Amino acid sequence: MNLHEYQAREILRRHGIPVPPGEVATTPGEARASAQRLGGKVVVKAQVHAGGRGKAGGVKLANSAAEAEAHARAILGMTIKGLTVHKVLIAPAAAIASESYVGIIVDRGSQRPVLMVSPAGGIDIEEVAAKTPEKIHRLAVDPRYGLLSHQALGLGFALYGDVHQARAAADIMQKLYQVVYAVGASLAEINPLATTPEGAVQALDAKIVIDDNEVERRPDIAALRDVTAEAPEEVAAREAGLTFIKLDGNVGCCVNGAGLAMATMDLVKYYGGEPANFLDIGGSSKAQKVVAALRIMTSDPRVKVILFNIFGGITRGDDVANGIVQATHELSLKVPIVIRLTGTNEGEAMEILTKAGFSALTDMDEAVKQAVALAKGKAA
Amino acid sequence: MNLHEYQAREILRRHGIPVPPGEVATTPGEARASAQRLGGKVVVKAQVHAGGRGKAGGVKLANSAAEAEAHARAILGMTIKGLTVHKVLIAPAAAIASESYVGIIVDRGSQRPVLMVSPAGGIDIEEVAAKTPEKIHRLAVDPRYGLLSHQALGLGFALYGDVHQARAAADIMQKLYQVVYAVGASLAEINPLATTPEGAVQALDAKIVIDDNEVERRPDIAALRDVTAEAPEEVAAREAGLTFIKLDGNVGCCVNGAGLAMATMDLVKYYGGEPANFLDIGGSSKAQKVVAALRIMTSDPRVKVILFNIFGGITRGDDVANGIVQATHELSLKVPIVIRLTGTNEGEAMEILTKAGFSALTDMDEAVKQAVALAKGKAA
Amino acid sequence: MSIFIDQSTRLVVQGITGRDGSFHAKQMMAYGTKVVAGVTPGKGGQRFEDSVPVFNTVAEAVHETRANTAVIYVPAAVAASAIFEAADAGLELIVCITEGIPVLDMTRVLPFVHERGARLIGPNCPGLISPGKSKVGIIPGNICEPGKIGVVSRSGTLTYEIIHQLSSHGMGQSTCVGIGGDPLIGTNFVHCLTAFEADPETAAIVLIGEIGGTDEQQAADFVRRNVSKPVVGFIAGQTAPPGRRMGHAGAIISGASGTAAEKMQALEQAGIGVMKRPADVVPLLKSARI
Amino acid sequence: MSIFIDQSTRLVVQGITGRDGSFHAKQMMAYGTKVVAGVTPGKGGQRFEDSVPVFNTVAEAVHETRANTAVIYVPAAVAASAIFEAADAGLELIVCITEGIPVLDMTRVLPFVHERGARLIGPNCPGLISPGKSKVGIIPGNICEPGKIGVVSRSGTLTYEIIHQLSSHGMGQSTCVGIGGDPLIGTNFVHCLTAFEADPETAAIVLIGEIGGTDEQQAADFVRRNVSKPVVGFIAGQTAPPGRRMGHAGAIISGASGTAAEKMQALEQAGIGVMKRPADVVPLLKSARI
Repeated sequence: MNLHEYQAREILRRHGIPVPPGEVATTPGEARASAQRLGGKVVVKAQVHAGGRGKAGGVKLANSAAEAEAHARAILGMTIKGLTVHKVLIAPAAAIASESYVGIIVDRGSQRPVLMVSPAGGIDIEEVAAKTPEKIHRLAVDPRYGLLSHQALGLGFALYGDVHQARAAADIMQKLYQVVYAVGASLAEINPLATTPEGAVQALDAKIVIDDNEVERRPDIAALRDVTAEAPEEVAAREAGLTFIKLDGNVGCCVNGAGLAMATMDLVKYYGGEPANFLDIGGSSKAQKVVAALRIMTSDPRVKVILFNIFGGITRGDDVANGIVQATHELSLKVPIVIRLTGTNEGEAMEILTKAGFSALTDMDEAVKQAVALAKGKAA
Repeated sequence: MNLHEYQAREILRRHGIPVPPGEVATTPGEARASAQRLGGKVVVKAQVHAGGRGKAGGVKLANSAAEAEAHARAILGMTIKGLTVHKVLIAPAAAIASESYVGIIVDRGSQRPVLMVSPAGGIDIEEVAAKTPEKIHRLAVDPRYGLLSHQALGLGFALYGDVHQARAAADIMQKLYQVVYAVGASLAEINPLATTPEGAVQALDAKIVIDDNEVERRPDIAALRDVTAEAPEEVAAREAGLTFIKLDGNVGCCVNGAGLAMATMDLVKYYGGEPANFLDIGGSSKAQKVVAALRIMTSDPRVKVILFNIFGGITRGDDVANGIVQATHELSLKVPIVIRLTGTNEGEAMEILTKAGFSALTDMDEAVKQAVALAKGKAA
Repeated sequence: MSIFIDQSTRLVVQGITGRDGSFHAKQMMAYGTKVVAGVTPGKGGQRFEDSVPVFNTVAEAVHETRANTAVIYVPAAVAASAIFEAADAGLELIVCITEGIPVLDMTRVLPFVHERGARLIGPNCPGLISPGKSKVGIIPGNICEPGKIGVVSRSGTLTYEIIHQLSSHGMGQSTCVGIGGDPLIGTNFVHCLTAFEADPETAAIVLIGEIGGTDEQQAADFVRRNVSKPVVGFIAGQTAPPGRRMGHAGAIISGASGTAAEKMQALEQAGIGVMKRPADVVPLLKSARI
Repeated sequence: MSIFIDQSTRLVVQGITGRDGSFHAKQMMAYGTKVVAGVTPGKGGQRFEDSVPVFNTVAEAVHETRANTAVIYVPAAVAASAIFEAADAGLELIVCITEGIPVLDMTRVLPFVHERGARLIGPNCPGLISPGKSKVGIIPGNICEPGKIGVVSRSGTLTYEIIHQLSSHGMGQSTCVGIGGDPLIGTNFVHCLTAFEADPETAAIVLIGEIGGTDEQQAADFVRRNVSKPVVGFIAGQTAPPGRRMGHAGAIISGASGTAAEKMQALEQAGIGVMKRPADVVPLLKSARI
């Protein structure tokens, strides 16, 4: 789950990390008022869960409150990578002496939170990482001890020669590490960590991604979710307990298990088709989940056929069959359905489907071939 | 540094441990008012840094607010193990179904905080430990992981067969462990951890000892120090940066280093004398510390002679010598002083002392023999 | 032989009285797994299915029944604690089926398990099965056949698909291990490859990977250097869209982006036969003369 | 030979620009200790006494100077951090002079030091000296003489007193170690006894204990089982009042109360000659035919 920049900044501030002031505006008028309070010369920043905001025109400098209003008018409602901007952050345009990068991510390799810092921060940090990796300093933090003072200070000296700035950065790193565990972040980064001409060290921009598995036990964090900032079908899928990612093809895929779902999409492609989505109904197989899955898939007019691929393990075939039958009552299904179903309670499932007028296959390749043919307008 | 029961209870409460209500009273009238608010039937408990309060008459049950006032009148001002009672805690007299013990202490052997629990809690817990040690369950907690849920629950089941009570106790243990690190405690114990007839688990009495080395970095804890509850000369010593413990003899001892101080006391005894105190001036040897040490020792009318035993290492002999000379100006010294001084800056020290009319020895045994003889009224 | 589990496996089921735990405990018992104990706090003293003793704690269960393996079916909120408990009780093998454990919990669990010398499989995995000997987890026993193919997979149902292909064509399995799809897991491909290479009963190995991370690349490297037995592999997610970006840090830390193409190339370069689709597993193994 | 330090000791002084650090760094240099580096954050690049390079971090100091030993003189508030840093930088021996480190800090420091394979001496100790070879800490060099007596002590100035007695009577020392008086310390009596027993240059051992804890009892037990060399001992605090009680837990945890009488008895039972007063050390050693 992504947090907006303004939410991430607020979390950092609460943990004692110096963050310049800032206000959120949802209308041009609010933006003007905020800009006035902040002294006129401000940055107007789109709050949207997409990278490359700046290049898309979602970040603009204003020299006056009127200009801030105009920028907000332009940015609010614009679309960046398919997502509509509903909010802007108004922050004072700070004079910056230097830009560093500080980030923490949970790393598969070391199985630890890894702290990465670079004196070459800013929007080109990825290029820095690719071209001059020696400018990125990394430390795999031992979670049994946490980020120790001397470790943070050592990295502080990697950013700043001045001991006061190094200590300030070290303090920010230790607090950022605490933020990670406090909010359940799989990523927390400050980019840029900026120094002002007076020498103060501040977090100018922040990004926090929450581990989805943490959300349930952290109601305060769950409350930060902004569903208006997500694709509606993905919101619907999450609320139904499904994992759904929309793609550009026309073969709707409904599978149990992420690996099998990907393999099914791959097989659609292998036989010349194009998957319309990734959809994993997961292990627990209540009929209602299947109905929700069908509702989401059929709401996409591009979908020409729906392919079920179910290998029953925890998932019971009869539950899925019941869900399909139930959906035919609740929804008006206008596209053909190809069903492949094997494993747990396969016999019961076949009986239910046959009674309702469906036929089902047990071979994955056969089912995919049929679905692709149907999507191309051919008879199966 | 010891906390009072009422302070410890408040810390536990802040950390989410269930503690029955209670109020502190410093006058019988306040005690009456508190008892009224708490329903009349209350316990009146002396708040004093001494064990065995109950046996000394410092804990009394009152059936009415009037009786509580009477008890408070009796208890306030009484002396328990040399300490005057200035405050009482008024707490509702709870019906108790069972009494357990839960304590955490930092253990030298395992070099870890050790959690100890026993279903046989209450005032006889030490007897339980001595006679039926199998009733004490111990766990050396790995501070890298903290007290883990399953470890606490396992000990919870050692206290209670009922899973809800076991879970409640486990939760209290985990919170008590957090208290230890949050306040810098070298000991935190709940005795009794009681169950009510309704089955609730509550901390009825609590004891917390703060590691003296933690106090400086925890101003909130330092503010809990109650100097009226300590021996005045020990307060004065602490404020001067000295370690001082009063004893019953007549040879005042002023030494640098705890081990040498104890060895000096032992030698006084070896030669037939009785030490009047343990006094360690520590490593840093400012003259003013020596003056403070002499002021404290000479305020005890039983002291017949003062023995300095200084082996200069970090401590500089000339600093000590200057302190002795300075003290003769500031204080009117009525008892003889025997000085043994060797090590760092011994020559300078001897010169200073000689000029001021003192003589000094370099042999420890000789100095102690002289001091003992003087204490017995004999010429050295 | 087989790897990790066999007839000597003595299993304690954590969460045996729960919905998933009780269902799968029965399945495992029916398959012949020696389920010697269950654990549910507060239900100590009961018997599961009138036979398996239930304890309040894993420590008691181990003490009373000499269990050497634990399988965990408890809810995600308490699953990390269940792994700690199993490792603390001295179990050699811990299989965690539970899905949804926060990754930060795992950063603390894994060093603890490692310090205790235990092997953790999972979390968020289907467990493992040594056909005809023992099943620990949720892999359907009826699709497996005893034999000489070792299967190791990051996936769940995709593993069943592959096992199904193998069994349908007379290729039984020595052990099938689902290592789990979470970012932080206790046992990885290399651990399983090491065990399969050392297992005289395993003649060939099937490795089923996915997009994301670099585990498959490391596995390929390991195969090239240390595995003498034939290996065939599959990577799911060839058509998957690039994963949601995790800020800049994701790109910085991984360098490579963990695509299927990269992984398939790494497998090929290590001499591993790469399947284009699950049904290719049998022909590929046959061409490796198994 | 000697134990722990000798001519090969290459020392980094943490807190070299502070009041105590600079004073004792000069003393150690004057004694002949190879002080190869100092550390004070923010003073990296300077030189101490125009000769010793100062670094911002211990890691840099080790990297640049191949230091193998650290001595810590920083204030108590940052001393635990200094020990972490020294251990993290790979130093083999870390001597912490600083007094007043909270014991809970030490509960976290000690496992870290142990995991890194380092030896910590102290905290709250005078350090150690191998007379004529190297001095690390604050033991006055002028009271020591090279020789064959190993000295290990929980005390500071009392150790000087004993060393003074030895040197005055022509009994030089192989190494004198002050292990520190805090409840949690890195190196205890048994570690030092093990090293002295193995050191061919040490002919006899003096052990100086105090009331509190059970370290001396364990040392006595170790001597009985494992030490062939003569050992004489002293326990300070025979007349000390019973310590302030630490609630019930203190009595429960220790069982024994750690009195001088108990300790002296334990030493005697292990065949250790027990001094009644510091001046007894020489006659006792002589009677052991050293």
